[in-house]
Amino acid sequence: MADEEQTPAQEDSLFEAPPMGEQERMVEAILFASAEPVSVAELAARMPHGSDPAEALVHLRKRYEGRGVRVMKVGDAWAIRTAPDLGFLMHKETVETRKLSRAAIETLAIIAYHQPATRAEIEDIRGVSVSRGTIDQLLELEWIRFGRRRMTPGRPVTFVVTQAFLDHFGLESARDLPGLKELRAAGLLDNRPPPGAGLAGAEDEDEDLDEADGQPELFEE
Amino acid sequence: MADEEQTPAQEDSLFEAPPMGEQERMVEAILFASAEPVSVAELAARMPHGSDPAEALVHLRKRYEGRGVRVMKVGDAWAIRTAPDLGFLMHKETVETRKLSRAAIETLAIIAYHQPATRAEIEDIRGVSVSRGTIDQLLELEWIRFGRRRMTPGRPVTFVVTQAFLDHFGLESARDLPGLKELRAAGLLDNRPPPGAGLAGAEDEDEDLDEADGQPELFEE
Amino acid sequence: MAEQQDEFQADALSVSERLAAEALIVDVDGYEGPLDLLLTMARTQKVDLRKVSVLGLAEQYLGFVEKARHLRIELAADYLVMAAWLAFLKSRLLLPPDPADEGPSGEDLAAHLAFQLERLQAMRDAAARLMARDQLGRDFFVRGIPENVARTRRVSYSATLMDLMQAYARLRTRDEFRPFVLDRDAVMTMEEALDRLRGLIGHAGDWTDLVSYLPAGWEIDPARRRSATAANFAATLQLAKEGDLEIRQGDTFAPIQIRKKIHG
Repeated sequence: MADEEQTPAQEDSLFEAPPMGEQERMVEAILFASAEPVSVAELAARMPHGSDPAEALVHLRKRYEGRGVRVMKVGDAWAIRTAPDLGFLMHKETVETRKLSRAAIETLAIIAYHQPATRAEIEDIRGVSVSRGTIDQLLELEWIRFGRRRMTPGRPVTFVVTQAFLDHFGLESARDLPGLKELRAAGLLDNRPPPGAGLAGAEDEDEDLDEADGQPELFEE
Repeated sequence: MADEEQTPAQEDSLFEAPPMGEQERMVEAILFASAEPVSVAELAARMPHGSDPAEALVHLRKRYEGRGVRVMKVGDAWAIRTAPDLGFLMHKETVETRKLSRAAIETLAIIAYHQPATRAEIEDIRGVSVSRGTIDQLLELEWIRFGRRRMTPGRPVTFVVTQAFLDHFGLESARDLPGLKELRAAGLLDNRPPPGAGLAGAEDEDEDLDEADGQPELFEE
Repeated sequence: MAEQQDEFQADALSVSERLAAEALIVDVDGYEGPLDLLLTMARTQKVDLRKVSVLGLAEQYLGFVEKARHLRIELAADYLVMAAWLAFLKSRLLLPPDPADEGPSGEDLAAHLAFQLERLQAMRDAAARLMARDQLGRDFFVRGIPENVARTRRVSYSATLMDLMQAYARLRTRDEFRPFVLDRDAVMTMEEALDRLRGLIGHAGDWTDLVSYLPAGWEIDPARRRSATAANFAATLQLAKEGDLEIRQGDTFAPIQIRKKIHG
């Protein structure tokens, strides 16, 4: 990858300044990577001694004429910006992302691991009631959907995760979610045994988990 | 822009797709605006109907050859990155990254070269158990993610490398890992069971084949 | 293994090799386990890993373990397991094959060990080459001013797989400490006991052992018996306080007896 023969960086003026084409490349890279517009003085400070960033900027600016981005003066500094006629392309970029609430992420996790799960089951595991807004939010995000009704008294609806959920979390199927043992191995679970667990080792707990799921299609051996 | 007549045929649009020169500008603007790699599908979704971002990318990539920034393929997405030989100009931009332990680096390499790889396989190759937190750290960096479970007893989870991994190391795909072909030719990437392990090995290999099929973006020929 | 033979072997080693071997022992914490150590030893043979002498390697390793014993250095168990295995391998390699023996041949085992060493070395080299590549944020860089310009605001909620797994792990660990779902049928609340006792004490005019008031079936399972006993005892205290019940206990640890209080 590294271009040995291009090794630059002559601080002292014993060496000639790099050719203008190289200087142009340097200005291009600096403007691209900087988080703020860069002044000519700062360009000069960062480039090899004897460089002429002002002239390089003239060339670079010309090079970008009519392109999808252009080299613009912002105050007395320079930056690369989208060509104004292409601003319409930037629309998708505007999504504001927020973190899911703890209630929502826990509810989602329970549905993912225990699906199909009823509201009562979710509340049982979380130990608190699940607000309507939480479920609605997950439905709206299309990360969960209604599954089949449970054939128990009251015929409660169940929730399952969606393809969009799998896509978002980079999973090929809900089966690929790591089990308790793997969570523990990854350091996500405390290794403390539950009080009074006695001889019941980690293996047993994992089996408990599998059994509690009652979901042969998800956690079958 | 003499490409006018090359405009691809539209199936159902009332409008013609923009000329290729314009499409190239659009791709340029979108890639410049995004810090993350952008997939061809997303480019197509954001550009006017009937556009062919894949072709525009070919032109754009050529245009930036030898410049201060370059158009890079990252998995099935594209990004603009500064030319590596100019890294010395960027000290200001350098982010101090957490130093990875030797164990973490080796684990990462094993996952990259053997993917999808299970924890047991990593441990078999390194000859020691994978310490708590090593996998965790790589997951947190988003350099690895969970792949499909292996269809072997215990159905262990597997790990694969991510687009962020490819982006970080400037790789177009996992196939471009340095020395991959030679290692494969030397048989060093085979999952060779120890002698006397019985016939169990044969079935495993079949499964591995299936796994590889499931990840065309990484290892297809 | 004869001590004498071992000494002889040690003498056969050159001074520098011996120093190297001793350095290995002192440094054993620096190795990531037996395979790592074996790989280091294999490199001292200064040949292509493919041509490494596994027999020589086994002897070198066993010599190393022996020397550690002399120097009273405690080696971790996995080093000793490897030593035992290598001793077995050595005997397989040296003795003529027994036709009645079914297991894999010494050559097969040796070839696999050589493969493991070569593979580990290959992965180390690969890791080094990977890390030597130009890296994002060090050698090449992303756009410094990503333009997220447009003003159409749409809120999207994000969560990572780590968030999801951590949330689940949190819930599951809490479960381990407070398995309320399972507990429920082994728990009797004081209210329940109070309700039951109120109905029952009317029938018993004479002193009765508190234990006999436990609901049927609850005295068998220890967890249920404990819960029901505690709830019943608390309930009797409550009833005594209300003046409906008398309690007595003949001696420390003697059975607790209750009877309905005769009013008036």
